[in-house]
Amino acid sequence: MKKLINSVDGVVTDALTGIAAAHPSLRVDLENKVVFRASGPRPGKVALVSGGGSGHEPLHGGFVGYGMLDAACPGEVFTSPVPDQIIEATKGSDGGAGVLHIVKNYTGDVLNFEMAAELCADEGVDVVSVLVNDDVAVQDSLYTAGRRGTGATLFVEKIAGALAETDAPLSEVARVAREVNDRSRSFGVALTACTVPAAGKPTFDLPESEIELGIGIHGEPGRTRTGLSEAREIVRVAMDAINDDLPLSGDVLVMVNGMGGTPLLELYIVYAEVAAYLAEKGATPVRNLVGNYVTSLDMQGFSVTTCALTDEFRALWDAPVETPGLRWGR
Amino acid sequence: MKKLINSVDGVVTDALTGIAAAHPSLRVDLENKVVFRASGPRPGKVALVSGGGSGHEPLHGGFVGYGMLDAACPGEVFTSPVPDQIIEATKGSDGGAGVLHIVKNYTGDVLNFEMAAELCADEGVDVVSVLVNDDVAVQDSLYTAGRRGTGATLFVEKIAGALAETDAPLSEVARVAREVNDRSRSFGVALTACTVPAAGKPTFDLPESEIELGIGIHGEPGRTRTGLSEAREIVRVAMDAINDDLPLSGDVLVMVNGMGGTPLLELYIVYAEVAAYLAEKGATPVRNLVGNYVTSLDMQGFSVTTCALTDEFRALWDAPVETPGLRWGR
Amino acid sequence: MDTSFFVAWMEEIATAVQAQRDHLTQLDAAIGDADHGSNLDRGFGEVRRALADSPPETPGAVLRLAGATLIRKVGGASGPLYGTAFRQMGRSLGDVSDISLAELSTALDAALAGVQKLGAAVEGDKTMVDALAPAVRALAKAVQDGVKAEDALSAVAAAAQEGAKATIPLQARKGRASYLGSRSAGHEDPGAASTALVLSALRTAGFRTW
Amino acid sequence: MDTSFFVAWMEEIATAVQAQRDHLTQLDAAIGDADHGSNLDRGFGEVRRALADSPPETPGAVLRLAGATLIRKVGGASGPLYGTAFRQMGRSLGDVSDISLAELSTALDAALAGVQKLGAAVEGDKTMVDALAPAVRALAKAVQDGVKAEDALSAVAAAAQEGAKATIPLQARKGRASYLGSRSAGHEDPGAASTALVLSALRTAGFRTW
Ligand SMILES: Nc1ncnc2c1ncn2[C@@H]1O[C@H](COP(=O)(O)OP(=O)(O)O)[C@@H](O)[C@H]1O
Ligand SMILES: Nc1ncnc2c1ncn2[C@@H]1O[C@H](COP(=O)(O)OP(=O)(O)O)[C@@H](O)[C@H]1O
Ligand SMILES: [Mg+2]
Ligand SMILES: [Mg+2]
Ligand SMILES: [Mg+2]
Ligand SMILES: [Mg+2]
Repeated sequence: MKKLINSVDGVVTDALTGIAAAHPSLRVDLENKVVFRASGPRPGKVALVSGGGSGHEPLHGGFVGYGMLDAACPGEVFTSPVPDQIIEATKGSDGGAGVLHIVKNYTGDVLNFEMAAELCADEGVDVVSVLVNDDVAVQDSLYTAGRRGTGATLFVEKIAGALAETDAPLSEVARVAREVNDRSRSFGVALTACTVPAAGKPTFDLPESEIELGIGIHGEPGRTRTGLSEAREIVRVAMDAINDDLPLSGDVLVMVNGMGGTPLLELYIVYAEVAAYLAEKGATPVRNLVGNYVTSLDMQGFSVTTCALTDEFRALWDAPVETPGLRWGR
Repeated sequence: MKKLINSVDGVVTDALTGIAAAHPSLRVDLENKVVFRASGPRPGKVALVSGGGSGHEPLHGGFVGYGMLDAACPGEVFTSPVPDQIIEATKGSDGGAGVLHIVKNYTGDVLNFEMAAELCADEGVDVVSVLVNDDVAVQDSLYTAGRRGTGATLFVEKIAGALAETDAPLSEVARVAREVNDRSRSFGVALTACTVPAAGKPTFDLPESEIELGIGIHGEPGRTRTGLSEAREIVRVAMDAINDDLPLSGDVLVMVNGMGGTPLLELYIVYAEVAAYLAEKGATPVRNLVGNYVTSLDMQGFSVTTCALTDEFRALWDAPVETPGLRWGR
Repeated sequence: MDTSFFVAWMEEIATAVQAQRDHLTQLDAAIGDADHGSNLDRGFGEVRRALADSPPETPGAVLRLAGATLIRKVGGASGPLYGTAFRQMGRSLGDVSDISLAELSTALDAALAGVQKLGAAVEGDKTMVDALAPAVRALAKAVQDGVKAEDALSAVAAAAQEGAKATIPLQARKGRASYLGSRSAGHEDPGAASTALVLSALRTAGFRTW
Repeated sequence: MDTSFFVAWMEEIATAVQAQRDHLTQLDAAIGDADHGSNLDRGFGEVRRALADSPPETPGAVLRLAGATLIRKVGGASGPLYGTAFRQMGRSLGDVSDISLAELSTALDAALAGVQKLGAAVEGDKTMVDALAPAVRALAKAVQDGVKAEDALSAVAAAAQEGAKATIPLQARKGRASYLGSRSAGHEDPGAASTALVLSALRTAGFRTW
């Protein structure tokens, strides 16, 4: 294993130390492992709290700041945070208007956030949870843990975050967050496995000419393994999966997300194919992101996330945001 | 070789197609392979043109836009652009106030930009060239091609670009660009080699427990090979090389740059060590960047670039910038 | 079974999990995200520390502290699930200072109920429940049959181990492995494997303290 | 040597470079950035196309078109350097339609001068100059000694090949390989290797057209 780390056990703390040093706009509680806005809670504003395993950077700590999250709690690598962290994040960011928990749909995330939410409610904090489950590679049935939350998390955080800045009430912020999730779909592809520091070797073996289709963001294998083909064909598989689930049309927000080890050069090649696919379906990518946003350590691969825009979403997407990972308008 | 591409020959054109589709603020001349601002030249404003081999994304195309470049010409992967491209970029962005060529010090870049500059001058365009050569791993002597231009290129483009927006004359923009270069130093480290698409396999073999010190940005081997150690120690080697060349003190702009395949999690761990090193030397990193900015395809590794800030630099650094790769203030 | 027995149990778990850490992580790599070994190793290491820092006075208190610590330190799916299991056991034992086999049986049943209430998994879903449920039945039967403690705990360990192995052919319907669909078959569930370790440690703790 | 000889030369270069493309790239991977083979293959492919599109009428025009095309299509260090070499040769040949060995010798000297003026490399710097310079000398000597064309071109090819091989032990002082310091020793310079191909093609073109 080749990694720029000091020790396997110190990975998350050392990275948080770096985040604290790099971003004066953030306050990092190293003991509880929570990333806050340095400005503290603003009375009357609904706070957005998210979190999950580490290894997905810039998600979530990189999305703390004006127009997005109020706090993020990073767990160990690929391990959801513990309730204590979430409680600290929730209480430390509550400005009296309540707190929205943005939870990716994984058993671990759901259980830990639920426990935290109950304990916060006991202490009088108004908490509403929104589940993100956009990954069309997983069937949402009795026979699975349900669809995973992946790229749409960023869309939910940005759009609901913008609404929260207007001092909208918790119920409204939660409604928009749920709507964004409902209108979003993702599909991911891996060219290589990633290496969890504590595991010391790649999570799975993937021969030189094979790829994994329908991966999540924890470096786990996907639904099926297939041969490596042209970017155009791989994109078609991903986009077909999305389009079969929620037909693409009208104005779309689309993200071509790198899994951490894929050069931007290749992500743009993927974006060109995504744009061509959308044009073929009569959909228009009026807003987009291309880059590393919701990663899986050093995995090579990409995911595509689409969101069927409404006028409300578009205005909120365009609203100013100032975080380490996403910034415009200020 | 595992890459998200359609064909080896089409890599640059396909990526430019994606850049054009993703960024309405840019106009991409696919035939000549030039990325322009969509808004076109602004009369009276000095234009900044840069370019180099592809494979370093977001450099340079991702830095075209308000406050930075007016045009970028990407060559083939790791191959400097040809004079024709540079000429198109220069003539197409000249607003009558002259054009600054920002050239990284590599034989190929220097020769091609020189040829282009001569031909542009013949046609009456006022061109001044600034050479970037910040890489302390290479000795600037008769026995080398001189120091390579690496991370400082971004600093030069940002700071000189901000000055150009104020309609400063070409001589002034060139002076600031040169000063930024003079006050900047870089050092790079590779954990793995990268794979040039046309070569089809990694440029060099690097055993599991070894790293390359003093690499450039073309995926070439470095000055020396050594054992993989803790991030703290690797950072010390890099920072010592910089500090020995230009002692670190006062207010510093610092970039921890990923080579393309390194997770942000690790870059933050590196940043924590860089910040600790600077504190030890009594220098203060008042501005910073952490992320993938000047990459080498899928290489794992990082580079550090420092710039001894002046008041002028700091104000220009803070000025608004709106490009795909760097954005704040608007 | 007194307080020292339950402390010994926790120590035996910590030792076993540490020794099997990489094995558990590799099981999780095959059908999950390669963190189960480090999750539990971190968790039971913290349990050991917590018990040393403020030694509880009753068996129930030992288990409640262990459960709370796991919830506070592990994260992931296994943190809340294991944490709940131990907390429910601890609650079931109350503040009695010497636990009978029958009381242990009731407590283990409470652990299973807690895990199932939280995670909604049934036997056959390829989770820790597949190791825990047969162990609960084995202990209940041993109590009913009046066998002696050593043999009862051996039966518990054997049942859990068998249950864990029996997850191999199954297709997962809960947890991360369910995302793999039919590809999850052919691999042992990491949580079932760790549950077998945890319950085998009960037997080892018996050897040590009796 | 008439126009068709020089067109044949360009074709032989294109064929040789295409065949040796991966080899040249691997030489460049060792001490450079792994693009020399694809750079030259792209360049001479374009030269072939340009010559087919608008066939020049004189030897000098062939070389000037080749040089301009290389400058326009290759990039990197080798584009301007090779482009200049051919352009200078073409200029030296003027518009004469049948070229003597002596005129070729003068032209090759002009190529070397052009490369050295542009790149400032001297012999021993581990660049294409190390293959080109001995070839220039070999041709001058052949002209002086009055040997026949075939043998003269064979001598040119041999000298270039020897020059290229002789770069192996050298430490680079120009171009990208110089960044490697002493690590550049022990590898053949890719540009010297390609220059040997280019000049060997001169001999092959002779075989083909004579
Ligand atoms: N709903 C559930 N009910 C019972 N056990 C579960 C459930 N979901 C997951 N598990 C158990 O948790 C184990 C995985 O734990 P771990 O790897 O630590 O967490 P994560 O899946 O969050 O990475 C699985 O092997 C399985 O036994
Ligand atoms: N200053 C120079 N003078 C002569 N030849 C040079 C010089 N610099 C580089 N070269 C030649 O160019 C070759 C490299 O060409 P190429 O790989 O195509 O370009 P780049 O180095 O820009 O990637 C070297 O092997 C060397 O022979
Ligand atoms: Mg996990
Ligand atoms: Mg090159
Ligand atoms: Mg796991
Ligand atoms: Mg090269």
